[in-house]
Amino acid sequence: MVTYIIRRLVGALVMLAVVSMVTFSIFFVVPRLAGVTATDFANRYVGRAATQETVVEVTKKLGLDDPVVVQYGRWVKGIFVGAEFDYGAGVEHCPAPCFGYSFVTKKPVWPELLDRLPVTLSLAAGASVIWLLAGVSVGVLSALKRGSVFDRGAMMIALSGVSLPPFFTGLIALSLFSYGLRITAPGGAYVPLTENPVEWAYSLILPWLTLAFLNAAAYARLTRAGMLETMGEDYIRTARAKGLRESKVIAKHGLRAALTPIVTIFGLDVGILLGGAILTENVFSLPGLGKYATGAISTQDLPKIMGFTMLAAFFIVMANLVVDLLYAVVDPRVRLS
Amino acid sequence: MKKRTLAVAASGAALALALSACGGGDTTSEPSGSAAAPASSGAAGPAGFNAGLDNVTNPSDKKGGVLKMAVTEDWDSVDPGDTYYGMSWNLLRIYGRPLVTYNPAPGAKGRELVPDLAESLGVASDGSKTWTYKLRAGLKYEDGTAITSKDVKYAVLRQLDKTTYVNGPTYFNDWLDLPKDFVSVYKTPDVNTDSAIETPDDQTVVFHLNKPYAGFDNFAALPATVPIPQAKDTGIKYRDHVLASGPYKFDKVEPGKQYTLIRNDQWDQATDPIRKALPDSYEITLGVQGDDLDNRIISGDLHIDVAGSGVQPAAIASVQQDPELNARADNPVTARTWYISLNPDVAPFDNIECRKAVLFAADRVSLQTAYGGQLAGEIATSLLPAGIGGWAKIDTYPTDTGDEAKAKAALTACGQPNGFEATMTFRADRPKEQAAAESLQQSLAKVGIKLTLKGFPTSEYFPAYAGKPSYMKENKIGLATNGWGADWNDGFGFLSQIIDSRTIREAGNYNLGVKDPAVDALVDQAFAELDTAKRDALWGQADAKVMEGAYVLPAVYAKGLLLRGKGVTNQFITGAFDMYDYLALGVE
Amino acid sequence: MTAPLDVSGEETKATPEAVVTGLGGPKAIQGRSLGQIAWMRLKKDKIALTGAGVVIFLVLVAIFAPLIVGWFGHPPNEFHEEMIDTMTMRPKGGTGISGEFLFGVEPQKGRDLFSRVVYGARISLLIAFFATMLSVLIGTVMGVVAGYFGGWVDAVISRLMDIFLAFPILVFALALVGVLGQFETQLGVQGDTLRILLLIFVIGFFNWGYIARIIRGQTLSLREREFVDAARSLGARGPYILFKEILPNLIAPILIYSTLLVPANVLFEAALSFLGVGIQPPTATWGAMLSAATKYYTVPHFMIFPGMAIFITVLAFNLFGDGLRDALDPKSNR
Amino acid sequence: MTEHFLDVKNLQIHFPTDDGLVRSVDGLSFQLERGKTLGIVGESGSGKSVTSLGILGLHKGGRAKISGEIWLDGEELVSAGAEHVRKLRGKKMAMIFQDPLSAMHPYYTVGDQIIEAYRIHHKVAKKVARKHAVDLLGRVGIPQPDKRVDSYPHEFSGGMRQRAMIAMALSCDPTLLIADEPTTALDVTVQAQILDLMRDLQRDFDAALIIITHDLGVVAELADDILVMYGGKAIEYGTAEDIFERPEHPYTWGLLGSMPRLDREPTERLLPIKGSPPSLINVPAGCAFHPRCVFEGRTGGKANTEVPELAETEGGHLVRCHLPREERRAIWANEIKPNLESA
Repeated sequence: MVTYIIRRLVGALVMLAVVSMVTFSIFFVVPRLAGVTATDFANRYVGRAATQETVVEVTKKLGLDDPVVVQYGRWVKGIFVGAEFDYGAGVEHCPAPCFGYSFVTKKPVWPELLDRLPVTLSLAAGASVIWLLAGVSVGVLSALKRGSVFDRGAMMIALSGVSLPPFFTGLIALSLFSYGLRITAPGGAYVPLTENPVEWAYSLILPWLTLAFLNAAAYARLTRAGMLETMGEDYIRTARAKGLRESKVIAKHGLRAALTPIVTIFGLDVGILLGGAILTENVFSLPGLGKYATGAISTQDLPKIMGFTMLAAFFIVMANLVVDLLYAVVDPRVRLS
Repeated sequence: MKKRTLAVAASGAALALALSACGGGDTTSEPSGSAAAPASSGAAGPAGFNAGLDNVTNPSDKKGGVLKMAVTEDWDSVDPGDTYYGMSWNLLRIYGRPLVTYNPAPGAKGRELVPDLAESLGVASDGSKTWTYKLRAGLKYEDGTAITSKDVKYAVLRQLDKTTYVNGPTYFNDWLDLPKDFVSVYKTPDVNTDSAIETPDDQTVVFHLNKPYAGFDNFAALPATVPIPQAKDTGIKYRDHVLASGPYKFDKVEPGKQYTLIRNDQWDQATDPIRKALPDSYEITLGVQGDDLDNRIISGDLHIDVAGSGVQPAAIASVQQDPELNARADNPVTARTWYISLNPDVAPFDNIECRKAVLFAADRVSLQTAYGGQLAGEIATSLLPAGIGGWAKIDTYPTDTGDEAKAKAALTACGQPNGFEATMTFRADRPKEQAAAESLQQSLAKVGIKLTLKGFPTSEYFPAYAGKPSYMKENKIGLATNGWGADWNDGFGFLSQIIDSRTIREAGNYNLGVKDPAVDALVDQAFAELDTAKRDALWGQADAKVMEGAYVLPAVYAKGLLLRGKGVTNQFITGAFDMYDYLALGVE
Repeated sequence: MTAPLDVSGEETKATPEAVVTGLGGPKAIQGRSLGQIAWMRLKKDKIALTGAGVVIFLVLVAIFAPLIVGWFGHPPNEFHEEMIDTMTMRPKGGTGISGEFLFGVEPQKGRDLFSRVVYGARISLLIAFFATMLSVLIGTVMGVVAGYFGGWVDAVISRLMDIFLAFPILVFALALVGVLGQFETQLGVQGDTLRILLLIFVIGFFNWGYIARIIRGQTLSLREREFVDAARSLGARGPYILFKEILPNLIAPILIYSTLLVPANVLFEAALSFLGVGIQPPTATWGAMLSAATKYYTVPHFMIFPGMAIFITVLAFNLFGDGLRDALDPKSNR
Repeated sequence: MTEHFLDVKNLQIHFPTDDGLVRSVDGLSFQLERGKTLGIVGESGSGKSVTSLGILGLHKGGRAKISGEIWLDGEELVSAGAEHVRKLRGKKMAMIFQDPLSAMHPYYTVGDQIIEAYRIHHKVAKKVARKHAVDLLGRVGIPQPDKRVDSYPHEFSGGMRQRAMIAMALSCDPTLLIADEPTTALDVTVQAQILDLMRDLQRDFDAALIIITHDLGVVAELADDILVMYGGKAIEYGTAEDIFERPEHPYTWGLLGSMPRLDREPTERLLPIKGSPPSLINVPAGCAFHPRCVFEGRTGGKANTEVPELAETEGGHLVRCHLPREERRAIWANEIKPNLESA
């Protein structure tokens, strides 16, 4: 077990390293192949009134004229041992993990990421609880009442749900509930949980529901399929043959097996979500990681993009690991090796 | 140069981050020295649509209350040495005092310069190459230490370091008579800089220019002259704690989220004839979604949209339909022009007739609609907006919805009677510019000019595409949407950077690429002219010359639809920033 | 669709072949090919057929967009300021819906929404189809190679899939479109063509992992199946087994997942367009129309028509894909 | 009321489906006493498993239509409430399933599953139930039962799993035990062990045992009575001796011919039954077996028009066939039996 975890952690680290290299290449190497020079890069990060000399100096200051390998090495070093940043009146030490300073705002990236994380966390937490509960219960009911009006209706809605992009449902919801009826918070109205839990929930209810609707629909379909498959298993028949109450057959024997893959998918989905719900955050103007990422891309703020990518990839890799460990706990047939 | 405004930020949809580049300008008229007292008290001022343009609305002297402001995105910096947003220049005066500032008064009066930190406007000598200011007595920072002329000098020198303070304007870099070996206050702290700025005593600061400029008070009004004591300078991190010299100081600084300013008890009303400092505090919320912001101003939850660029499209309709709201709205014309530049380096725009064909064929009404309609802009006929010194009505190409006959004639003269193909670029994340490009594509098609449209993100637009002449030439991009606003109200502030061929940059270029010796000559003449009236006239001539050459298709002079806050007193549009003046405001 | 009989299904498992292996007596049920059986099942599935009908309709709309717009609309990029109230920038009369403008007009520009929605189908379907083909191509090759050869080949490809799954995909697609857009001179294409190619590449490129996984799994199990063993024992060589024995058996899963990948790609393209990196204006795309509509939330028809277009397209493909899966693979109880 | 311990009368179990009505069990009757064993034999789809599920009330709930009577120890089950039948399940009647790997829940230990079965019907502490489980495991011949009780099904070998399955079925001392293909998933040597075990246990428990199988070989050793099913109906019913020594139905002959025997190669079949079992939706008109019947021609054209009656041929031996009794006996004696023996 311990060796397994260690091996997986090493694997995760390698994975993150590869992700970072690929990301770095895409932003630092690929444009060069297209003929973008170091000063062209720097041009994005100088003021509107910059002279050519300023651009050259900024190029040097940001280290954009160094070979890409050196730049990458510096970036990696920053993560493990920290980095120095010249803020004009002196040099500041940016402690590890230092994901560099924004080229545009000159602020260290790591604290900004940590600052955005609670928003995305809040969004993910609320939405995932809603979609898990809603999706699983609808899926189970549908499976148990297979072919009924409820089943057909629920599955039609679920299929519609997975066919509706969140930027459409979100817009309609905002337009209807926030601006039309004025019963929900408008876009961008995020209140931290620590500040006021009630307003936190109020400000997030619409994004939660929008995000949850999409996923609940998918989960309802998955759960129904899994439940149908499980309830047709021989061991369910065995449980019934023992004289077990049907409710217990479903809860103890059916659900446990049907939900195992759902939990796996759920873990991975939450992992991906923690890296930012880009569409939902953009539709609702939530200052989370997803919005941070789109902002970083639109300003071509490379350190921010790198930092974000690494954090998002970290969540995904970790979610994978957690899910695999969890699976081994839930399903005794799985052996970790 | 030009100052930025916050673009009308999208509801968060487009990738487009909002901080816009182009221009919100401001204009001023003659820098006369009247230190007019603002806001009269007593009588209830006028109300109704546009009441705030020329009047102080809801005048009152009542002190106290919290003024609630909000903005869709954070701006570049609250550091006076590192900011280039009009709203920031307007706002920072509540916590920082430049040598000179704009008179807090409605309309054109708001463009007048009045002494602030200084006792009087600048005293010129040496043929306007030397400018002397004397500081008022008894000035103090929020920590109680005295403000000296050395702090002003340090503040101005400090922001010359454009690798650290990338955002601000470069007027002082370009005009001060700096010693050759001076690099920055950080890298060369020991170099004697007296050739540029002298501080003979703690009250006096003397600027030496490398060429004469009669309008130097416009420089002195820049945020760069807000004093910063060297001991408190923390470089780029100074933005986290700006030392207040004005009536308010920062209480909470949470970049991207919130700024709170409270009264600075070291500020002395006796040293400050222009500020009334009515509210007890300012609360500025950042990152509020645009439509939400409008709705909260409508409902009274918020008082002011700091950006001052106008409400979102949704609210425009509400203002039209709701008489009560309509009475709270102002629709000022700003000193900013939206236009489409025609690149004379790219065939067939190297031929003036082909350029003319575009100007004749363009449907100006459609362009106006593209830029947001009557409430968002007046149809422009030249570069210089009204309100800038030297402005004269020029209508070289009188068309309304396009003059096909004249356009066709021009095409024939150009040797392209059946039209031609051309590429046009625009900022993809700016819906209005996109609409303008699409509109032009439609109207030019009528005379056979086929436009291919190419959008680029704002962050790349000037650094890598439209502002990179070599790119434009290589890729044969003949047209580009653009916008420009002045930092202050003279032709220098507006035109020099965009029509003077010697200011063309390799990248990050805003210059139209006119490259007409006659235009350059007019610019030189204007620089050298010490008489304001004559100087303005020269800039007017330069404007006309550019229009004659058909280098640019002016679209609109921008207008903003602004809403006055509920329960806000002394609210009016200042001609200096074409938005509400942030110094005079109070809360009922 | 329900499987014919649950109980007898269980009994089938109970039956060893020893007793009942018939050689196909005269009155035994005739042997039908998988395709025939699937078609029979599909014919009975009204919902899937409706989905297929809508899909065909949409494809026709996309192909004949110029004709349709010629009959019922205006050129999609033509401004109609006369339809707009120049003060509020709203369509006159709220939506501008009339016999002339079936879906009304856009605020501000007054362009014909009907025409733009119709033309939007072209971009949407074109990109979704080709991106799907690309994903399926890469995914099948990778999956078959990994599953068939196993060993280190499998390890490498599986790792690659893991890495692909570890990227924040949407952000990457966003960034990649921007970065690759700089290659316009090298690629020698520009405008819509460049963008369409770019989007097909980016969307297709990021989606192969899922299909590769499925194909790999199928190949692995096929490889162990008797008929492959049989072929091998008869001396069949690798390529023969691969092309004659394994690939034909992969057609069903490939078909199912292609059909289900198309709607996913429609959504992906719409998301990219919504975030501003799709096809450039003035070319109409549904995602970009929705993006523009965000600023006009008080003009609901502006968001509803493109939104519904996305919804109907995706739903139709999903319905058809679900039906196809049920028909080809009745054991899946979805 | 009935004097038999188990008395099934005219049992019908029909499933309505999209494609039509599936008559899985169509008018089946049989009886069984405690201590006796009935073998139900037939191919897949003959309705034998549905029958057993029907007795237990496990025939897929609401959608199936069940009629007829099932008397167990003086109680009628078809008309009894579902809750009542549930309480009988596991306690009075228990079932051993075919594939113990899939029939046991993979997530719970063997012990837990036995404990659960016991505690459904006995309100005892978990410890007590556990002790019981260990005892049972020991009794079915699992070594080190106190340790193996905590193992998961996948950790058992096939034979051990089936033993555990049996232990689970026996946990509440059932009086009716139904074993559905109890040995099919096992290899030959283990099959014999399991059959021995079942025989021993049946004796100990004095239970009525139904063994459902496609393999006459299995019931040859165990069964007192044998019921041969085809197309949802009984086609031959009699004592083991009747069936093995005097079979009268062509289908039974086919089954006997395909019985694996130690002296033959397993793949070799003497009397192959051509074709495949009938669709239960479109049951062939007349005798359901006639499309596959070698002797169809000798029925005088009745085979595909009339459904033959299940008629007594001699001393409780019932046969459903159009062939005249004498002809059947003649065919058996002259054409089939010698063939089987010579092989």
